[in-house]
Amino acid sequence: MSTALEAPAVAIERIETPTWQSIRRFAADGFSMTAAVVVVLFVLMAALAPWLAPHDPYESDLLRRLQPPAWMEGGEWSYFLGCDALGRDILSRIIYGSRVSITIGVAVVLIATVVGTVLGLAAGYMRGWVDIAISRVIDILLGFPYLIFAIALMAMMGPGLENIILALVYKEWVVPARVVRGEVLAAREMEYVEAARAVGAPRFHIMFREILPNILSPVIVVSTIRMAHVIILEASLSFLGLGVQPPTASWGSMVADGRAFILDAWWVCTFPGIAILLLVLSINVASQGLRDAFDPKFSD
Amino acid sequence: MIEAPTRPLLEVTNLAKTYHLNKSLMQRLSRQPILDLKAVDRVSFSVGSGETLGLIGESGCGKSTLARTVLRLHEPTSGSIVFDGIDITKLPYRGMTALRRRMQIIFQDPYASLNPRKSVLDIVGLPMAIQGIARRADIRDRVVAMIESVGLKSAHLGRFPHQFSGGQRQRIGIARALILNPSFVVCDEPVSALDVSVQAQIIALLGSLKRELGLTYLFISHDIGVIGHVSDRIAVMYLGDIVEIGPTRELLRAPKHPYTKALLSAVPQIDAGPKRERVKLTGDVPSPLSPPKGCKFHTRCPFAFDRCRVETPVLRPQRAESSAACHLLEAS
Amino acid sequence: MNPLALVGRIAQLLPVLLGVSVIVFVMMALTPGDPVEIMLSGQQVTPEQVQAMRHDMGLDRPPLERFAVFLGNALTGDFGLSFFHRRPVVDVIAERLPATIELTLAALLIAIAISIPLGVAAAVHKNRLLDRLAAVGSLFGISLPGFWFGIILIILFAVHMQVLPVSGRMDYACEVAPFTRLMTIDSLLRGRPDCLADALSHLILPALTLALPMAAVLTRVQRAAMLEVLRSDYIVFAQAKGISRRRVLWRHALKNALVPTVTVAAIETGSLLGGNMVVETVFGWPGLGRLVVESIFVRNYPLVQAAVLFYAVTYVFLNFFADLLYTMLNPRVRL
Amino acid sequence: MLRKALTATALMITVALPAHLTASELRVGFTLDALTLDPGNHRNRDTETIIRNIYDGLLTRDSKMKVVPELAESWTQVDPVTYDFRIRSGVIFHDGSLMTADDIVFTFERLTKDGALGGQTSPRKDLVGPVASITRVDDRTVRFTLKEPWPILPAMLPVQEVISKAFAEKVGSQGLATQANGTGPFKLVEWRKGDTVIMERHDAYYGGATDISPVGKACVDRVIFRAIPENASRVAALLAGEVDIINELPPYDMKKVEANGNTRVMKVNGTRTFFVALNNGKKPFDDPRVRKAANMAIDKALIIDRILLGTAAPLNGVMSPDAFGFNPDLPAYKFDVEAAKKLLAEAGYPNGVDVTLDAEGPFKDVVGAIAAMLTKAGIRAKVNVSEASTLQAKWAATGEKTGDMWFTSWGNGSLDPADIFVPTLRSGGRGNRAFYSNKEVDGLLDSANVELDQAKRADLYKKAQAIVNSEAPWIFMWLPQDLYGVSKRVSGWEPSADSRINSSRYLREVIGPAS
Amino acid sequence: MHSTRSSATEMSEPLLSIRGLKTCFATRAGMVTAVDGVDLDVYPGECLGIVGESGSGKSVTFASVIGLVRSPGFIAGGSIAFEGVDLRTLSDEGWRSLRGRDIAMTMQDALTALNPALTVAEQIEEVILAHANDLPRGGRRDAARLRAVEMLRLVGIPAPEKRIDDYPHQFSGGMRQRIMIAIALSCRPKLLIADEPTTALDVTIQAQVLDLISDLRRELGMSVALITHDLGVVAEHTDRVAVMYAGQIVETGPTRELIDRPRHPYTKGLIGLIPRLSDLDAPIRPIDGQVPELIGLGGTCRFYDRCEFRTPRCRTDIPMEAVEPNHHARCIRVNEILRVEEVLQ
Repeated sequence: MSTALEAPAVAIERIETPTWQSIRRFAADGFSMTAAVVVVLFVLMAALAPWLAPHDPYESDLLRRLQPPAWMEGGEWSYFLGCDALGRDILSRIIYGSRVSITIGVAVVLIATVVGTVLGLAAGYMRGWVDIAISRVIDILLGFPYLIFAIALMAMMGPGLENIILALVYKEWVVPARVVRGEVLAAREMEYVEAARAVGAPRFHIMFREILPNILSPVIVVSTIRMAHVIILEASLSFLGLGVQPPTASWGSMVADGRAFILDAWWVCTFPGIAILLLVLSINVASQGLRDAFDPKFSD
Repeated sequence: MIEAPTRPLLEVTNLAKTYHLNKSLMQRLSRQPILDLKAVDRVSFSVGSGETLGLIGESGCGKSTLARTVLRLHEPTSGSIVFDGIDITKLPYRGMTALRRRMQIIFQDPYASLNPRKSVLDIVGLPMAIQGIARRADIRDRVVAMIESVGLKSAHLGRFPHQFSGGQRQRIGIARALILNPSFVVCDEPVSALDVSVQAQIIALLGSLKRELGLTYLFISHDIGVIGHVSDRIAVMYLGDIVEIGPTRELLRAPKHPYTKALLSAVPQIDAGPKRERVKLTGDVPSPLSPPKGCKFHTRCPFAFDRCRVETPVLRPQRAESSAACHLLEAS
Repeated sequence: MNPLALVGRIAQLLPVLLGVSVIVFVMMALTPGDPVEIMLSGQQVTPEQVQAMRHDMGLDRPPLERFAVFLGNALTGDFGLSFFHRRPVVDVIAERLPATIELTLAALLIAIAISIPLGVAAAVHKNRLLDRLAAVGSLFGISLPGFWFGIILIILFAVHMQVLPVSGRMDYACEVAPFTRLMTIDSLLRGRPDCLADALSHLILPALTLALPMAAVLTRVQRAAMLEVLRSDYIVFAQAKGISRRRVLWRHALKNALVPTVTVAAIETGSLLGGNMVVETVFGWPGLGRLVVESIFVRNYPLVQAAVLFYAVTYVFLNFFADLLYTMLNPRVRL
Repeated sequence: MLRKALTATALMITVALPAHLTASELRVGFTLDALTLDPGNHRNRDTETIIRNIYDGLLTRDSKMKVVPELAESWTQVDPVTYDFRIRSGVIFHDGSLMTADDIVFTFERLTKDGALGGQTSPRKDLVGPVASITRVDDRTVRFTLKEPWPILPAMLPVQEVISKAFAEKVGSQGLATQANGTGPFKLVEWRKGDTVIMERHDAYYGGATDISPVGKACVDRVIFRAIPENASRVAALLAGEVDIINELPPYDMKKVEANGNTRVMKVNGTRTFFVALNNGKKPFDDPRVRKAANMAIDKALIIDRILLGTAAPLNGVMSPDAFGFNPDLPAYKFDVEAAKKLLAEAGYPNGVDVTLDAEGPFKDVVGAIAAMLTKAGIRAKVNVSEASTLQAKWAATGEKTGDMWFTSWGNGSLDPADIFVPTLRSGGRGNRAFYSNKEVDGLLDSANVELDQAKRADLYKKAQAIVNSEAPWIFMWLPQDLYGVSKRVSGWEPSADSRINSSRYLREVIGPAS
Repeated sequence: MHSTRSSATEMSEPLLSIRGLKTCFATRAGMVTAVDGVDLDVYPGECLGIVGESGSGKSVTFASVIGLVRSPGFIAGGSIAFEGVDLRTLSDEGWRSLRGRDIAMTMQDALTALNPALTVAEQIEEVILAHANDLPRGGRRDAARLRAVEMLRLVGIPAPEKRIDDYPHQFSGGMRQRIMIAIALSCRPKLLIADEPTTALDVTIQAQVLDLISDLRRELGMSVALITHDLGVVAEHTDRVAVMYAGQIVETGPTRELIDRPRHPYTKGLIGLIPRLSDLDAPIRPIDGQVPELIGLGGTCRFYDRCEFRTPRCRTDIPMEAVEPNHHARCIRVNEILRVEEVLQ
């Protein structure tokens, strides 16, 4: 019997997992797909920066100081978006700057999500002192204004890419942890969890095999939304002068540098700002599409 | 004390389950009234091997809590549970695991009880995987056999719960509960979420499976019609207490407790012909958070007298293997 | 409102405040840089004077002792002297707070004024043009980097059009005797329309910069809540009663749909209060956020500690306030 | 009264018109707000600039930085450690009380006695020098007795302001922080913390220092200092006519200020020396050849021309050309990349060397250019931008001395070498960022410190400068000019090298309301 | 028990007359025809039961009547005449004045149907204020309140003048159901649509609420359309019954007659699967199979797949057929089924 049944039983039917369905729903949504494509383009831009950038982003030429964009008087097509105060090509710096934003956005959200999910699961499922301890830490961290916390941490650790990531992660994990904890509290009362307990499933199995797959989609949705947020936070930190080390280009610090010249060299801070807006907007649109696709009950 | 007609498979003595609703230190310190919900209040009964004990009661009477506490899905507050001669009241979670092969549960909600992210194969095969009693390929064979015996097709194996109707989902739940060959199954309102025509299908299925596999059921429902048809004996619960328990026919023919009488007379009957004398109840079910003193039913009982408001009646044997907890019965 | 709930909230606040104090203190203690050196940078000073100043600031004591002193004093409401201002921290914060509060309230008002009608209209006209526009608008809103948007507003309105001032809070020529220390309100109270106009012209750009992202969030919340409410049975039942559509919408639906918006608004206000240093910097707004950031840079520990504690207390109380509003709007919930 | 008049005027004009055009007043767009109004309890130059309009000092400086008497009529140095100050009579505080010698004694005792500020010690104590005692000799004479000779005492006295003893005792140190009762040309009207300090004319003003003409009361009714920290905003405020004077005009905006018909740029040599401190105690800058190579690698002229737009004077040493004892004969290190490379090779670094260049955020662009130039000469400099406080900790004389290079500066408001040379280049000096140590230089500086003959003293410093120049402990950079944007409605005002904006001293001919 | 219909209603004109009603929902999966060609009359003073399983279209039919089909649903065809007026031609204002005054509705779960954020007083008074023209000027609010208290007393809320200012959540489930009924009846409507009025309630409370509706119907002389899935409720409380299956009415007739002698196989099946306490040995006979999806139906009897009487002739649209003057069924084998039934008995 077993040999006879093995193959055909499943082959008869195309299996559509819920996740796959969500992905198909997402792909069918033109608006969100466009946004996702823009996000992918930004990622490609970051990855291929050395090949895409028309100039060395660090090459300073004081003779080109504050040269306007190509279409303005005094502009040059090879310096399409003009030059900054050190005569560096703004377009190239924007292209390189995407590396900082994307690296930090992805790294922070990834680490925070993993940490937050594990802690949220532990707090929500185990309850008791584990929950009390984790929830207290969450409460305390929530009491801190985000930027002030990050600024203080940056002052403590000093500038640098890794430190920005750490400074943001230290508070960012609270977000997925709270989401996960809430979802777990709801999920652990579901009958399918009781069903697993009724057959003696160990705690670890219930947390990671029964509950986790079911709460993953809100977590993914929240993570993408937070990624947009984190990118703005990094830019804000860089804007306040606590970002990556110069001459590394970061959009936030480019805006900050350009601020001194807003009275006539408006292009210096306008274009990097548009880059931030575009990337963050795309991520937000895509994550909204993701939410609609993964959680159809929100879809209207 | 309430003996099952056959060798008891499950014996429950003075089982109680209390939920502390405001247990944070601060709430206690701020001297808010302590909200203790006595969902199950020192209940005793037994289920004989091969028997179906029907448990009926209105919403919030504690019947589901009782069922889950019996299976140690919830921890009992006091009392004891003996399953097949083994006292499982204090067994640790891991110690319970082996026993869980023999006691299973079918849930009410066919939507919430199946993990939406798992295929039928994973859901029905989970108990075997957890219990570690079969290799993967064997699990698959066993699952195929099981789902076919509950009326599904082997082609459904890779589907996900959302691709099934309510009735089919309930069949999956039944397959999961029965795949380990348990001897004792709690059916927690297995049909109340289903449409009438599907209800009948599931009741029929549960009946035939019982006969085939020699199962013992603790069958919970708020529908006296369903209970009447599936049970050998019926226990009636009101606000955490069993107020009457007895053989089905006896209990339906000649209910003793006023609540049982009211319950039976309230059920709308499709048949013409002589109606049961209506015992009309007034008022609402009191909150389980602050149950009335004395007999918990006295606030709605048309026959209540002074003693009922003070003294809590205990379950006493009546004629024909029935027991009921009512001061009236004692008097007569 | 149950006074015990208030007691409970305050008790709940204590571990949070303690935790926050510990973290701030540790962070400050681990941060390199000496406030005295920073103050005296590039100035003539003898080592004895440096020592004297360190002593005056209590920096010569071991960290644990400093923490104990800080906690002990904080309990009595004494947060010490601001290193830099050489004045009590409480005074310095109190001076800056009204500006921040005024900005935050203005932003909150703008956000609410935009989001509630827009969210309701979007929900009622679901999937129609207005809804689509609101959706696109709110996506833009939440994606706007505030520091950049503020600069763009300055370029547009202050530099190019020159219709609004570049920075600051109020023209100095407007002498309005302080009462609430919120310039707009004081101008009104003292009957100075000219000053009110001036205060508003200073307020509008920073408030708008802060308000737009918040309005975006609130619009989405309001719309989602409204949609959910509009689907509920009680709306159908209300319609079945034959009462006017306006009443169904604004009385039956909105009262319920405001609950999540109010909750989110209160919590957002908390983050607004603690997150506006960027906008304060851009617009030269003399508020608390900028002061705290400057204080971190110059290692003005007492001020940073006190300000962060203040933020934490505010956060907890805003949550409490949100719960309060929640109970008012939703009688099912009792605190 | 004034308020009433103002309101009346305001009512006459339409509400839409900005109210500030109605009074004769001077509005200063200033980088910072005052931290406190207590003249004795801060170490902040900007704070002092604001306070100085309310409080007068015993002495002051003219725009050429010459020290002249203010509240004092004259002073005499009795011996190396004793100075007598003759006090002007009839000076009235803002509250109408008469200033006496007791007020002066009180002021300086408050500054110099430990714990005199409500238990704390004034952070300005050092600025008064090694004072042994301050005594009232008679009603009009106060005597300063020093523990040891300190020739710069008169040069330092312009930065201390005299307060009223009675007032200070009444309001206490806490009160002085927010209230003011000085003898200066302006009275405090209102301090909107973090934003604006509003002052009005002190009508009973005695007229100020007699050596600075014209003498008399301030001619404007009011002076307003408004904190506008953002450069762009400050410039925009000037261009929009919201303020009359702004300080720290960014060089880039000079063109615009000049182009605007109503404003102009005013410059004055500053007192702050910029340099790149090289860590003399550590490879590779322990070798003078490497340090010289670094000096030669920088095209100072290009940076000054392009980034600073010509608003700085190149330096070959530590002193400002305006300072006492400046040595004009120091040789310049010529920009020569090849020579620099050669020197570097000679020093044992034929393949160049990797170093870190520390700097604070505001100097990012300059440092970027410096790093690029150094790299071209083989000194591959990686820029590390940090906060001032972090860098100060890293480069503290007592620290671990791990840095390579730091683009930094040292101010010298007194324009006396004692205030810059000694701290930055004497062994163990508090500001000796380069960890430079030369016994000979130390000896010269120590002698100069106690030398009372000013000519001899100047010679000692000149010698020391020559040594330092030849050893190149720093990359010598420049002395920037202080740039001010000034409305053409303001006349008769000149910027001062000490960055002060003393509204009374110079603002004799403010044109009132623009019509 | 109250099963005999008075001859008066038999003669009179129907209060509500539905002809060929078709209500559709545009869903992602396609057009769902929830109600497909329903003809139904409600006579003055009668209690009509509408019985069917979930998805049979019983609720949507009456949502169409009161004009509250939820988006994305819409009425695609047919006519609904109330007192001779075609409701489908009504303006918004016309609907507004009809609802609550002429036709009122109660819903399944009072907990969700009552607005949690408003007091009971407000929720009753607003109906009265919206419809009553006889309230004294100036004292409208007070008068409305008095009437609201009266209504609460009528439905059996103890101490109504005290409890009227409470919020819905402060009442028990049974009391809430009574309040909802009070709201629906506060303007003395001619027709009450009671949509599953007791499904959410326990049996002992259910009995109380159903008795209340029956009593009030007689007292106020209104008609009631009682939508339920419980044949027992139908048997005890209605005069006439319509059985719905998959969007169609399959059988309609006087209650007792229909239950005792069902003509449609589905009705017969439905009755067969009710567990009877009076006869525990009577087996519960399930109907095999499932309700069909309501997309793209047509061309066949909708019960075809599950019918034990099916023949190839059933593969066509089946019309309603009169089996007795008041008894109609949608089956071509009505007479054979009757015979089988008689044989069995």
